[in-house]
Amino acid sequence: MIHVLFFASIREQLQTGKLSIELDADGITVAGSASIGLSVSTVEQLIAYLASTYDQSWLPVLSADNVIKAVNQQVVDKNFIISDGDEVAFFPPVTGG
Amino acid sequence: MIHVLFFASIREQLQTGKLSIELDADGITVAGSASIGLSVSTVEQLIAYLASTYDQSWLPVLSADNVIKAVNQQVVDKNFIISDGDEVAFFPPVTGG
Amino acid sequence: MNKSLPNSAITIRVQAADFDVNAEQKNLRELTRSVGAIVSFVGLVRDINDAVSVSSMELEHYPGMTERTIKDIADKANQRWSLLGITVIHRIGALAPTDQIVLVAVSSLHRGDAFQACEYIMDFLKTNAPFWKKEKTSEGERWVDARVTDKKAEQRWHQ
Amino acid sequence: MNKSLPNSAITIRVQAADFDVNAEQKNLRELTRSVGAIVSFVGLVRDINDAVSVSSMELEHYPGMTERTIKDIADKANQRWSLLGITVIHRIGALAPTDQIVLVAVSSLHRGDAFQACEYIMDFLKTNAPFWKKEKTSEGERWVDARVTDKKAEQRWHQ
Repeated sequence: MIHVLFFASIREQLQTGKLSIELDADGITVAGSASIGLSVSTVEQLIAYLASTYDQSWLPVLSADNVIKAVNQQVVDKNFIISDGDEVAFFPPVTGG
Repeated sequence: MIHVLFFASIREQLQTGKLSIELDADGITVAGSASIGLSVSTVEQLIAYLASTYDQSWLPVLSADNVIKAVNQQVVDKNFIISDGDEVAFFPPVTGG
Repeated sequence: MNKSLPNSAITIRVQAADFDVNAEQKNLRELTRSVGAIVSFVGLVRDINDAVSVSSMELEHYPGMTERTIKDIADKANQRWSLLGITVIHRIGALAPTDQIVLVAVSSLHRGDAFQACEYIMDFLKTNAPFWKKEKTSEGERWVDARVTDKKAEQRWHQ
Repeated sequence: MNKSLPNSAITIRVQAADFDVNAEQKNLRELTRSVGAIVSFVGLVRDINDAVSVSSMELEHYPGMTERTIKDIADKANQRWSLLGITVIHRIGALAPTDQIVLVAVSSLHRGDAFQACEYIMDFLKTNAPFWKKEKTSEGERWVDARVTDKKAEQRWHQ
């Protein structure tokens, strides 16, 4: 299982705050659905998978240069390899403080 | 009249916190005493006058390099010219804050 | 450099409730009687941002990652300077102009360390801790944009 | 740069009584709803100074010149940075370890100005305002020596 989180303007654009993806031996499946057999290993591949599964409009939103990717609460780049059980988050530049 | 103030370790060394000196046309007199006719115009000359009038041990105390001189609450050097009515202060390096 | 500040001397809280600067400074003063300096930064909601009037804002965050990021920043500050205590409190939820948003308070023996560390922590919190502000303004709602000046403030510390 | 901070936004007090950081910050927040940042420095009496245990201290000052010197420092800070308010409170008389000695609180739109100005004011107060500390220690009474590091901290700002 991979937990995917979206925050702030990204959450609003996708109209989704979180979702889970089931990983099986062959690749990944959307939770509760059958496996679609697409191989996902990097953050970039996860974005492509999410767009193909949910909505192609997600691709430009999640691929934008300024979108920050975090795996297990550490910032990573798009080539970071995701493992089963990981928490993957997408968010815009931070504006706290 | 010139008002002279001493603070902190200088006040303790001289065992005096303040004194007043009467200026007259010829020079200065200690308040309540007769004029001694010594010409005083700079801070350095005031120090010499104070030592000759009160105690020669005041000369090295007030002439020490690290003693700060202030006239009318502004830091000055030993060549600053004193005028009637001035407040002249001597104190060690400051240690507040 | 003191690299041994115990975890108990680092306090990090993310909360909806307001904070009390006196109480937080008192905690830092009670950690050790050797504290000579406390530097505090308080960030406030301004009534005007980018020339638009702000009536209120909503602060969203990434639970868990915010605390973890701030702890990491505090640890790095503690390695870089000689510190006695660090307290960081960041509010979330609905806030109005003049409300307190964030407190960074740092104690040390001598003031230079506390000044540097406090500014360092704020600069990295601003650019790294996952909080987002959404303002309600006279022109509608908007997400606040990240500032180039904040990124530059952070980058000073890498030099 | 904002060179027009009104005198009413600069508060300077020399007093025996303790001060309340919350109350002073509240005053700065009420000056204008545009305040985005408040940086505060609090100096405290330490229990050990130069390796000797301190039981209490007496703070002497030059009445009038202290206030005048601090006002001059605050005016210079106000010319150098864009500030909204400055509060400086310095205590005199008998103080014990962990007691608050001095508060410098500076408010501004953006934090960089407040951080710089707060440290600037402290650095010049330390080397120019006529206060003197006399400590009661385990080895008797002694006047505190001025620190070379304080003079160096001031000199940074002349560069």
